[in-house]
Amino acid sequence: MPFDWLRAGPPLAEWWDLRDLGNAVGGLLGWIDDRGGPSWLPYVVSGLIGIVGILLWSVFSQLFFVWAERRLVARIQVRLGPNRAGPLGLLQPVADALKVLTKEMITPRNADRLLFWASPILVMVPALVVFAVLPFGERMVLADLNVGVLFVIAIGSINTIVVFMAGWSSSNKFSLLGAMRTVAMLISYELVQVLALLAVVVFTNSMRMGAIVGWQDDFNTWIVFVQPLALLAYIFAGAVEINRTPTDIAEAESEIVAGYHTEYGGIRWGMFQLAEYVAGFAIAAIVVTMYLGGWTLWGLEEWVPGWLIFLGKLYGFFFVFIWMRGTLPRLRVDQLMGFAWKYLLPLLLVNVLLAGLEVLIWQENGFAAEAVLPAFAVANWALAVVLVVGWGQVLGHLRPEHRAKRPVLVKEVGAILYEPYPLRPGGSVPEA
Amino acid sequence: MDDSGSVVAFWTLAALTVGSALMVVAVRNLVHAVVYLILSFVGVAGIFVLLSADFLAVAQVLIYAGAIPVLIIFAIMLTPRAARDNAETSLGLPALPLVGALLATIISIAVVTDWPEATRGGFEETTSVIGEALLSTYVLPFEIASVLLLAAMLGAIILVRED
Amino acid sequence: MPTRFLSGLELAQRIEQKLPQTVVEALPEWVEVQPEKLVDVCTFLRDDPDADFRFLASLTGVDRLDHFEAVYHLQSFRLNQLGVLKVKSWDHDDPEVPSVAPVWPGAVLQERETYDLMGIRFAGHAGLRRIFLWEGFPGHPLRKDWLSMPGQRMPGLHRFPGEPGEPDVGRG
Amino acid sequence: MAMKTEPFVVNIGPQHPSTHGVFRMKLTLDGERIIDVDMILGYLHRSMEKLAEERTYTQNIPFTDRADYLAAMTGNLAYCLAAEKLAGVEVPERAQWLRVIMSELQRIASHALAIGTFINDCGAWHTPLMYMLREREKVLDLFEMACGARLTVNYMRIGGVAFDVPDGFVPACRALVKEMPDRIAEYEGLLLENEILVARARGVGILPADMAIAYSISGPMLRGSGVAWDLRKADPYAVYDQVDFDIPVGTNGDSYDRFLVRMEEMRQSVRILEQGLDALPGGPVNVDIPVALMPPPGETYARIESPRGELGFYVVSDGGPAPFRFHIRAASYINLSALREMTVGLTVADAIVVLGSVDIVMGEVDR
Repeated sequence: MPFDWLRAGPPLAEWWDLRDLGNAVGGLLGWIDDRGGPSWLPYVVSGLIGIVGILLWSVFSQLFFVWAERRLVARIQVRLGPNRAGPLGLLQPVADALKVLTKEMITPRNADRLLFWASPILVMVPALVVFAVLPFGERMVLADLNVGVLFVIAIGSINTIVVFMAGWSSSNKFSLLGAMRTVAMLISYELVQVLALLAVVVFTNSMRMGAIVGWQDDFNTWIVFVQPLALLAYIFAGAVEINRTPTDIAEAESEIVAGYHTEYGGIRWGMFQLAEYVAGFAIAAIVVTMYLGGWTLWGLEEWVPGWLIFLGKLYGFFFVFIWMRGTLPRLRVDQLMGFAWKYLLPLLLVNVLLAGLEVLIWQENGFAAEAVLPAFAVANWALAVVLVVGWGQVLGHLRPEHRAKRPVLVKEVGAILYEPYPLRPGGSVPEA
Repeated sequence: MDDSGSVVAFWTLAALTVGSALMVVAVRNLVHAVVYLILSFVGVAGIFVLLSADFLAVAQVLIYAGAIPVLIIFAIMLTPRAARDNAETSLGLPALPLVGALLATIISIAVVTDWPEATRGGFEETTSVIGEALLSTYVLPFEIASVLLLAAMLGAIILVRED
Repeated sequence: MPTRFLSGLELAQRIEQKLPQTVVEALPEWVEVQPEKLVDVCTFLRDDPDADFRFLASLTGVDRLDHFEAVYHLQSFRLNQLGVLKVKSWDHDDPEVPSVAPVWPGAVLQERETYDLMGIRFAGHAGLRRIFLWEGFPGHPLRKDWLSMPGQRMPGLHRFPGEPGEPDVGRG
Repeated sequence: MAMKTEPFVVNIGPQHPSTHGVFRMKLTLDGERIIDVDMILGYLHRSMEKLAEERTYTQNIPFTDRADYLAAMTGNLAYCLAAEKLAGVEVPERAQWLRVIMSELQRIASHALAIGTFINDCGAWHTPLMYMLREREKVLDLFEMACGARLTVNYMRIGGVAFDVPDGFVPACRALVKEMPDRIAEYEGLLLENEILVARARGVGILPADMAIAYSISGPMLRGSGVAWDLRKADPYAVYDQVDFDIPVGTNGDSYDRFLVRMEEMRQSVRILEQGLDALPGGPVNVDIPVALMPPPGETYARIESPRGELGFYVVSDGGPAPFRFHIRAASYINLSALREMTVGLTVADAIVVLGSVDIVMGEVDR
């Protein structure tokens, strides 16, 4: 039964206990129950509260982060950023939203009207639905599914189809290129995501998000300490899914203009932007839940509301995405695919094997967690470094002949210093 | 949950599944057909949820609604433009009796079979049960399937290799 | 050490030694060769170790009112010397000179430009199309007799090609 | 059995974020791989060469600003050299040095923008561009100080430069010279070893030396291909024979080498600036020439090393007050001739990188 968590688990605190907003909801539901309303009413009410809460939170977060990203990237880029609308430019997102809302929406003549119209709406669905299984606090979860981790991945894969629909229906070649790139990219990185999250599940022995946070709380260990490689891979796969540099292949501005949403304008374009931000929050929330301890912070959640800790971690992690966008150039499509298949996938397979072995050792011998987890952490961090560097060495990315050669400085003209390019095995050197 | 709720949900999902399955063969545009196919798969996933098979439902979304259409899309995009619509084909006539016979068989089985009623509630946890079953009782078919998939993958790679 | 300017007289001498009867006129500033021998001369100048003109620095045309000139500035990197070559076409209505694109691929774009603006046809150029102006533009504007477009239209785009009333030849 | 998709034609441009203006590339693609490139130019064609035939020699100087609008000083200089050669005008020493200083400042500004946009084309989200614009801005401030204009400076004159620089110019320029080496080192530290940049640009758009020469490529592209050729040394104009600097030469001829060469050239420009500021003599900055300068009949070809390569002016005089023929040998236009050779076989993303490494300025390409 999907809403059992409301009654099971730790006893409800008082409804005014803001350390967990689930208490207030629980109190409300109990009050409805006491009044003797129809039995389905609590379900509907709790579902509505969750949905409206997530929707409001994501929209306001997005508004704030549009401003924050612009200001932060501006600082990275030695600019000031928006500072005219309102104090510190805080009203800039509102102005932007008004502009986007009032702009004309153009439908290309040859567009597939149904899909063209439906995609901007559908694109919000996967981005928002992911939040249903993510615990904002101990009780603040809309539906703590048994298969939460798998659910997150499955919903992510729906995103592919929507993006393809948008790109295909626009009847624009840039859009189609962007759509095909997205499709190719996401099926590659879905595997990476699955393997990265699988390593976590092996440790926590549950796919329920609440249980994963509970595991990290019980052992006072964030998963990132024992699974650094998985987190690294997941960040990369997440960046691919939300189209941020260095992996914004699907909407590579300098190549295919805006990719799959080239033809969209006005609020339809705004929906894509909104969905991208919300998907970014979702990725950050998954990372926080799965790897960074969720709403717990080593006992601090007793004093500070857990949802504040969660949001703090989430926004802090989202900053990493902003930072990446501000600093890194973009990889090419085949390089990004190669990175998934040749680099991340073998490493993650090894990682999953190791995780399984470690859990087996731990459980078969009944070691104490305090002794065994630090040992695993040290071993896994060392192994992660060795694997990342070693595999890079094997694939030839670190060999000196592939490094840049500084230009030769000459004083006399007329000489020809050309050397044919050293062919790298499996590299992308064309025959000139 | 109320029985009535389950019944309403079942019929809605069934209508969604069958209706979009019909649209898959009815629409002329192949990409539209793929979109309807996804809808149909999502409907099936919903029915799995009703049967409290949560793992199967999510796997259905992941594989059938997320991954299989991508393969179909690739197939459509890689074929020349001429074949991108669901054109009339001369194979329609021979297919008709075949489909009719199949339909008759299914209907007769559905009518004739004495369907047992479920006597217990839903499973508490399906994932670990499925996992254990796959790696103990059904380990042979599981391994055979994985070897088959590996062989198919290798075959595909060899087919498209240029050298 | 500045670039040595290989005078036309010296250049003419050198060309005459190898390919007699090709030089039409030689001045200190340039040397003029016969159009039909142009490709031979250019190939020779490119491959001759003493000339070593492997780099076509500039190619352009001049409308001399009664004839057209194509001017080639040739540069050697190894010897650091510069020479000027000219060919003339006396057919002012339809000037034609051979293309040097087979000798220097760098001439491809410059010949297209000269053809587009000056109207000199370069025989043997594989893709001699307009480059700055669109196909169907009346006349070649750098010619001295190009004062306005035919039909009293002044230069400039009043309409875009392909619109009703315009020849339907767009930019490719 | 090779899988072949339908050829697919994509127009990159004329309105596209990374065609640096109104350049249009017609790419024929097989999947994402380029099987043919056609370029379509002329969207910015202003018929400068025809217009120049109707104006006096002095009136033509502003055209040279607007040809290569990102390197107006060098455009001015090349044209003035041509006119001076034709009319036999001697330029005073101070003006010569000022010309060198201005050209090198312009080279820094132009290369900074070229590097910034190149990395933008590699997919960076404007960050390097913004830093590079900051450096360019300082140079433009110096231009503003010298002549009141920032972009289309119209500073050089036949027989010298338009005005002497104000008193504050030399200290301000010295401050820039003092600051620039650190800045360049900082940017090199940030960019040169960037793994993604190396992966994107190295081995992409290779142009071997012999091909570069055959295709009349010049400037940083030619040097990137391993040909040690710089007109400042090969055929010194102004007072370049009195300054000491090195020519950076790449060895592989890929996009990355062109980027490295530009980076190093900025540093060498700073060296030249240093020497120029030390050597700047006093005296007049221009000579009087007639309002309607009428050079004797003849023709001349003057060329300089502009930031984009060999910028040549072929000017024919018939003894009248206006040039009889005025031809600009536009470096970035001719550098485009090897575009097809460099991009066929690569992907769309690479084509953008290659185009960025060519560093075209549409004002100069289309004229």
